[in-house]
Amino acid sequence: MSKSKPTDSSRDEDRAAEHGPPAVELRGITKRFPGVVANRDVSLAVRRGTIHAVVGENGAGKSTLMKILYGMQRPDGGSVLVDGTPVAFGSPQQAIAAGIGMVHQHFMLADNFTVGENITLGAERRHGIGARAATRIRELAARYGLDIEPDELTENLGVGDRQRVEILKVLYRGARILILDEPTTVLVPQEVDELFGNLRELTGEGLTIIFISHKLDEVLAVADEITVIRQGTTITTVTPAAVTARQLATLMVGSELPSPAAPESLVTDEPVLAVAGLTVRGPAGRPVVADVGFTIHRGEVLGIAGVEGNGQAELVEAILGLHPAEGTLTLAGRSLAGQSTRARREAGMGYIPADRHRHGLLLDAPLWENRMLGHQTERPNAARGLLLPGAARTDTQRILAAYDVRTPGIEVAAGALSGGNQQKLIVGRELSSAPKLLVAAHPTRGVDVGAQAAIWGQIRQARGNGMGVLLVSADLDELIGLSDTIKVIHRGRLVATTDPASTTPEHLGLAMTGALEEPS
Amino acid sequence: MRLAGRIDLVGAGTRLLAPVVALLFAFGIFAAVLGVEGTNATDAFSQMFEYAALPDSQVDILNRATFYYLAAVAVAFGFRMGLFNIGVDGQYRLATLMAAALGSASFIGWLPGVLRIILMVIVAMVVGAAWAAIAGLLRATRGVSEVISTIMLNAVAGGLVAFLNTTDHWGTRPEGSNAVSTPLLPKDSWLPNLPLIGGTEAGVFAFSVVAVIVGVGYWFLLERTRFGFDLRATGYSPTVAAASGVDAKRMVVWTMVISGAIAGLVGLPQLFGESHAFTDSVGGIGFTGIAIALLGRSRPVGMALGALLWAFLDRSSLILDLADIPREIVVIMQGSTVLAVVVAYELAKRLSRRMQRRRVGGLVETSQKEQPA
Amino acid sequence: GGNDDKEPSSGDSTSAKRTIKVGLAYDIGGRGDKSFNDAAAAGLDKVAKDLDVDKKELEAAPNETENDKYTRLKLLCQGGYNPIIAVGFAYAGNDPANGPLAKAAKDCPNSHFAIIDDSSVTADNVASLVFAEEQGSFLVGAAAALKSKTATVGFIGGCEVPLIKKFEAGYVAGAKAVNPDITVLVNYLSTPADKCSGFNDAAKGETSTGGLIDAGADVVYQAAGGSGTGVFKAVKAKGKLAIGVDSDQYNTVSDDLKEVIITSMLKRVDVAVYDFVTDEANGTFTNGVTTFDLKAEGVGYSTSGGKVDDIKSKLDEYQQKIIDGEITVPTEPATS
Amino acid sequence: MSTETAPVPARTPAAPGRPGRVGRLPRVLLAIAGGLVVLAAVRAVTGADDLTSNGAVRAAIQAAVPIGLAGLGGLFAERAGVVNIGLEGQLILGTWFGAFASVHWGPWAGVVAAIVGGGLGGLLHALATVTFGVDHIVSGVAITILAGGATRYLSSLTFAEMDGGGVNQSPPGDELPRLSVPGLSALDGLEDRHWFLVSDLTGILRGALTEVSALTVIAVAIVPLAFWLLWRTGFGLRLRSVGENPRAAESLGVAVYRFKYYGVVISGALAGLGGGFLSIVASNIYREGQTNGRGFIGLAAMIFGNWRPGGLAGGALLFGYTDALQLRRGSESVHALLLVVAVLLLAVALWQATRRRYRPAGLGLALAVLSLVWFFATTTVPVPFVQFAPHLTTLVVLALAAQRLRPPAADGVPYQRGGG
Ligand SMILES: Nc1ncnc2c1ncn2[C@@H]1O[C@H](COP(=O)(O)OP(=O)(O)OP(=O)(O)O)[C@@H](O)[C@H]1O
Ligand SMILES: Nc1ncnc2c1ncn2[C@@H]1O[C@H](COP(=O)(O)OP(=O)(O)OP(=O)(O)O)[C@@H](O)[C@H]1O
Ligand SMILES: [Mg+2]
Ligand SMILES: [Mg+2]
Repeated sequence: MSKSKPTDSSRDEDRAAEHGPPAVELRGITKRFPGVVANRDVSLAVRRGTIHAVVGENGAGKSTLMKILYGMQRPDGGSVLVDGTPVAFGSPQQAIAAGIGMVHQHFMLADNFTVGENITLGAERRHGIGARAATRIRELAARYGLDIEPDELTENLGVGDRQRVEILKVLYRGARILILDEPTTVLVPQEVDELFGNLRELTGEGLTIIFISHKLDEVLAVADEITVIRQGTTITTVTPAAVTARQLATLMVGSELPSPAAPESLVTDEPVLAVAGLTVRGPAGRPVVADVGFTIHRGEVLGIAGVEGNGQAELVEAILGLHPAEGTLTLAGRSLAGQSTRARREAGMGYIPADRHRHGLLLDAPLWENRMLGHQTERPNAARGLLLPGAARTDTQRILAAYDVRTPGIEVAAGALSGGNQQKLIVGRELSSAPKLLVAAHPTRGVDVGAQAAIWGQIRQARGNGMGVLLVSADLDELIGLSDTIKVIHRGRLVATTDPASTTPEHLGLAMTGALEEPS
Repeated sequence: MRLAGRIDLVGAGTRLLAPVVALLFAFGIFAAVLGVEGTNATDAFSQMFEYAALPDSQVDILNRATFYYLAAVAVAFGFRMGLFNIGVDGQYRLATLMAAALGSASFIGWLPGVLRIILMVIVAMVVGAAWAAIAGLLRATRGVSEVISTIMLNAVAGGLVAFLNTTDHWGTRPEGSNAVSTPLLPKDSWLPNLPLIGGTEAGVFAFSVVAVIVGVGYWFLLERTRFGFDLRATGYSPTVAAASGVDAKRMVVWTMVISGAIAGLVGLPQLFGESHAFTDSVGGIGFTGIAIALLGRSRPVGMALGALLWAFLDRSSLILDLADIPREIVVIMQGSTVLAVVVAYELAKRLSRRMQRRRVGGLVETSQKEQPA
Repeated sequence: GGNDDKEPSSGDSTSAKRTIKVGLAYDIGGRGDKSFNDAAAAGLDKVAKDLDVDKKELEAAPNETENDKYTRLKLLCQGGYNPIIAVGFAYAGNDPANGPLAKAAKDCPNSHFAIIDDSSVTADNVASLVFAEEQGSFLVGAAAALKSKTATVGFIGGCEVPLIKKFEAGYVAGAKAVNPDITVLVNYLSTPADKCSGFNDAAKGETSTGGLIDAGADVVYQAAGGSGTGVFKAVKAKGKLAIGVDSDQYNTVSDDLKEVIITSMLKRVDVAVYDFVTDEANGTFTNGVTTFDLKAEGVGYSTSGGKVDDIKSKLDEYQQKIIDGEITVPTEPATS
Repeated sequence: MSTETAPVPARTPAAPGRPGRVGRLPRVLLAIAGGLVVLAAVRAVTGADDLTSNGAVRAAIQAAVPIGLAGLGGLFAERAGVVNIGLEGQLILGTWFGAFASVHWGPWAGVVAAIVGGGLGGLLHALATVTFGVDHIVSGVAITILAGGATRYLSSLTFAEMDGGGVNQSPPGDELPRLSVPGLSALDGLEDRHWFLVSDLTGILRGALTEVSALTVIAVAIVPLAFWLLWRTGFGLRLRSVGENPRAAESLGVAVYRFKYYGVVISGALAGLGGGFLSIVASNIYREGQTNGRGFIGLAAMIFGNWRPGGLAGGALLFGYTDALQLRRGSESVHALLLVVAVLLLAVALWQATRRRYRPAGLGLALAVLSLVWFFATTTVPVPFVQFAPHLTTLVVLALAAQRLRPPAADGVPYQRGGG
């Protein structure tokens, strides 16, 4: 609360308090959503000045738990203690006042605001929103090595910088307890290391950090203690020294962690997709994808690795014809450059979009209409410009069964399904039309391990039938496990080609930051 | 199980209940406002009903509903893909003027009446479509919000109409009259009014048949054709539709064109069945169309009911004057009905969505493994 | 000259008080519009003083159809009202033979109808009450020219429609009759495009008048209904002169504006209504057109405030010439 | 209201400061000066002296005030993420309430009542859109219908019974004081000389600084005040944040619903004030139909001004100016304006051409030629055309500039607390 910087003596106090009550204690937290128990009797204690990791599969209830701690959700049962005192936050404001800060899984930044505005928002009382605030931000940034300029417009920042802004936001509020919800998903390994350096510095200052992830190697590298959550319940708390990644994984999923084992190659030399000189220009006319060329053959999975925001989204959209682009594009011998998205899809492109809500599903429309989506010109959905609702309904039932989509029926709105089931529906739909080329962007993002394995299997199977796949993923294990070839994209250019059989995530990471530039 | 899956009974129920509740609410406001003034609302309402039940009134209600319905469909066409064609007013005024001017022009005097009617209908649709297309093109190529552009185009269309409908141009003024209109159509291109309702000489506009056809066509186009699917998909989510292969810009232009073409019909029932010439006295149907499209949730049958309700209120309000009750009360009722209905629909939507989630969730929880996000 | 209560014809004076059911169908705005409708209402009120009147007044709504107008007339006739007065030319419709009034007159052959400002409907039971607005406007145009020091006068029309153009035509002719070189500046506040909003927007009237005065006009005549007060305000702010319309506006505007009004062009809708109803009461309904012109004292100019006393003789001279047919006043402006 | 994906670019080197921020003021001043010179030249050439007369300028400002206030209303709502197409309805409420209180308790009470009346309309819109999640346009349309009916009904209950009032108008109220900067009357003579630029400038100065209503002064002051409030205070930051990214705002403890309510109620209040200006200052009576679509024009002015107070004030002035010209000496001045438009369009075309944007350049050129032809082929512009000149201007300007505009990111998007 005080405007002065923490003095040395206050830091000493923090250290002295290490053996006092835990900085945060959650006792028997229960939280229900309609139809789902997100948290079930969860208990957790975090010691001051440590990094405490919380791991669990997708949907295990990690984010919900943290939102409860941060006052964004109210628990249905249980209690929260901060520094040994019971609290009941009704809003983030109260949590912030109690010295808790949260960096969310998805960036919570207004693009059209300056960095300074994003940071001071909601904390205007501290130092106003003007010059004093800017000075304070610069001080904080310098002190924790978070290189950021408050006058910069946020939309011009890359993901790493955005992450730093998020952390600064929390520090600016004088938080002593930081919650980081999956802060590393969008970072390359080098940036992750940088972040971990920052985090250690913060704990050195006496701050407490709760770190959420399901990437076990990261957790083992940085955490002082690890709590495992499964299906909404705490399983155990361990120290990194006492477990291996495999053991941790077993705890997390309750069984062995499936990994996308490298399959034998089924690549033919019959090209499906040939792209050359593909250039996409951003709003300012600057190329965001520059002179990209590659060929995908029947039965081949081409993986694209890259830090988010390096042009892979635009590349995918250009291939689908959603973004105007220069260059040539040939699908199974047919030139599609300049053709509409519809023409491309009719020519045999399937598409699993990165953002299923923005590009994949009509959330308010029933499942059977979603089954038509993207294929509304072909059987069984339509013929001669007229829809065939009956046939589409029947086929939807088939997909639900074949792809294990869990739903009470085909008339429910797609938005009512869980993320994983939504994704399965999309995969089923796209594979049902037997595409020549599947463009899959983050096909298992936000999907639990079971569904993830199923999706991998389905993609592999379709590839076995001669489908070519362009795979864009941030999950390096997925890339390495599925791809026949991996190309690395950096600042819109393909800068490296690697063989998944011989590469490691670390090596890929280096390439993704541009450290290994080589002519492609 | 399968039936329950096909028809979302709960959802349909709430959606049907919503307008009823909203109407009751609006009637409550009606009663309250009248109460302030010291009038008995049920009394006023029964007078309105009695009057509306007269054969003359029934015919008039059907006739009004005809052009209200056409306007509503024109608006709804845009609504279904998230476009707000606020320009129906300008579109139909310009279209009706052009059609009327052409129909009464001497150079096509040789045409048989039926052909002239067909020609006029086509011209009206083309003019309406062309005027709406301006907004569509501006939106598609220049990113100009159609809400603003259609409002501006209404003013421009009004100006053009005022300019053209003068005795210096296409207008005429009967001897001794102060009203300017286009010349009367030749008698052979007047449409006879249908004697559907007994007890009165007045007949229902023959053009109401066209309104019915438009309604059926609207349903078919939207629900049974690929184009309709593309359109609705764009309405649900433009980004999703684009990814599914819908060319959003072309959709915008086409939707505006079709919406404008339907809007072009709005003035014709009266032109063919009542006034037989273009007069600028009737305006504002476009705005009423918006209200009715909202009342009917852009569904063909819903809008028909909405149009009838609106026409009923309009017509029956005439009797209020005779009973010394301020007629403005009906406008208040119309406004609050619209607001109440849209709120009720929204609440119903939320309710049924929540119930669906719960059903999905229940299914997931009872299954062996909890289904994570 | 003015126009005072007319004496009922002597023969009937004994049976003066008999009940007559009068129905009035107003144009948009209705009673209380401070303009055209109010003038009709005033006539009715005056009748009610002399006779035992049972009256019913209904008013038009914006955006209503011709059928609504027909319905209104018919409601009155079904309610037993006779005579029925349709206030405003809109009741004739664009097809006089099949318009609202014609249809109602046909449906109610035993009722007597009157319509104001229209002479296009011909039926045995319809009387058309029309005014020679151009004649009255001629006189105030002459007055404006006589009062102008800048040889520039102005006209503000509420809406660019034939009826208002009639006012303009007479006004211009009158001004030119006095001074052939005079400049008459003309502004219209609106067109049918925006529902003739210029009759309802005093701010527009004020702005527009300011423009005319800045361009040199020192006398401004307004035929702009509710926007007239804006005209008077602008004229007052610049110390110029104004001419009112329809009623003697010297008597209706607020006190601070009285000083600018030199005269008003009188259009005695009240007299027309009064005469029509009293005639009806006397059983002397005459169908066909009755023109209320200078001769019939249906139009004229007012003298309240005494600002035209000095030129009254000249104006009366013009008046006589028009009555005698020496001057024919145009009903449409020379150029479009 | 189109939504384009803005890809997150890869980490770029920090640019020094924000481009476009510095250098905006000089550019704006330069553009104003250039416009003035063109106007003065056209006036000198055509002899349409009303183009820069003090009367025209005064009328322009007076016409701009209600539009600008409506626009500011739109700004507050849309900055908070709510599209307020009900501005027209709130304007209507403002005219009625303003006149009612003005007649009963004097003009200043009228001003307060107008604000309250409009604010109530805003509150209703907020209730529908924020609490009930109704589509913003839908609610706005409904409110406009409702406001028309309600005021008519209220008039029939109140004004109709009053001396000098009627069912569609109020009795006149007292006027607000008018203020002048002393000493400017000395310039009178200069303006009448019709000297190039000198007379034009004096005309503008006199028009802007003499006989200005107190409410005009207040309205003009609200423009910088709005900027200060929105961009220089914590309140403004919060309000804008709920229009840009409500979820982020919520996560930082901003009461999203409450700030949306603030934005929409302020929006209604400002529109109400604009209505009050119409029925208290522009004319001192209420008259049905008085607003005549100014709410929509205000919305257009706001878009025109790129969702910024300064820009929207400029847009409102442009509308006010064309409106004033057309009302004062319409056919003549608007005819002269054709020449101004031609010159400006030509400039736009040239500028676009140098930037190799040939399509807009061609469009600009074509329109310029069209205006020129029209100018030389006629001597006056027909009244109906004159009257839609402001609307046509809006359309053309939007067609040329819409793609450079940037609405708040979450503008018009219904927001539900806690996601979903
Ligand atoms: N607002 C909500 N309403 C309903 N259900 C919700 C809501 N938020 C989360 N859930 C459900 O609660 C469960 C836990 O979700 P949560 O987001 O906490 O998981 P997580 O562990 O953070 O997963 P991830 O690794 O994907 O981030 C999921 O089943 C999810 O569907
Ligand atoms: N308000 C809500 N009501 C009901 N269910 C919700 C709500 N919000 C989210 N959910 C459910 O919670 C789950 C997780 O939500 P979330 O927003 O994390 O989606 P997601 O698709 O898992 O995305 P990601 O994993 O990228 O966060 C989804 O299955 C969604 O259906
Ligand atoms: Mg999470
Ligand atoms: Mg999730």
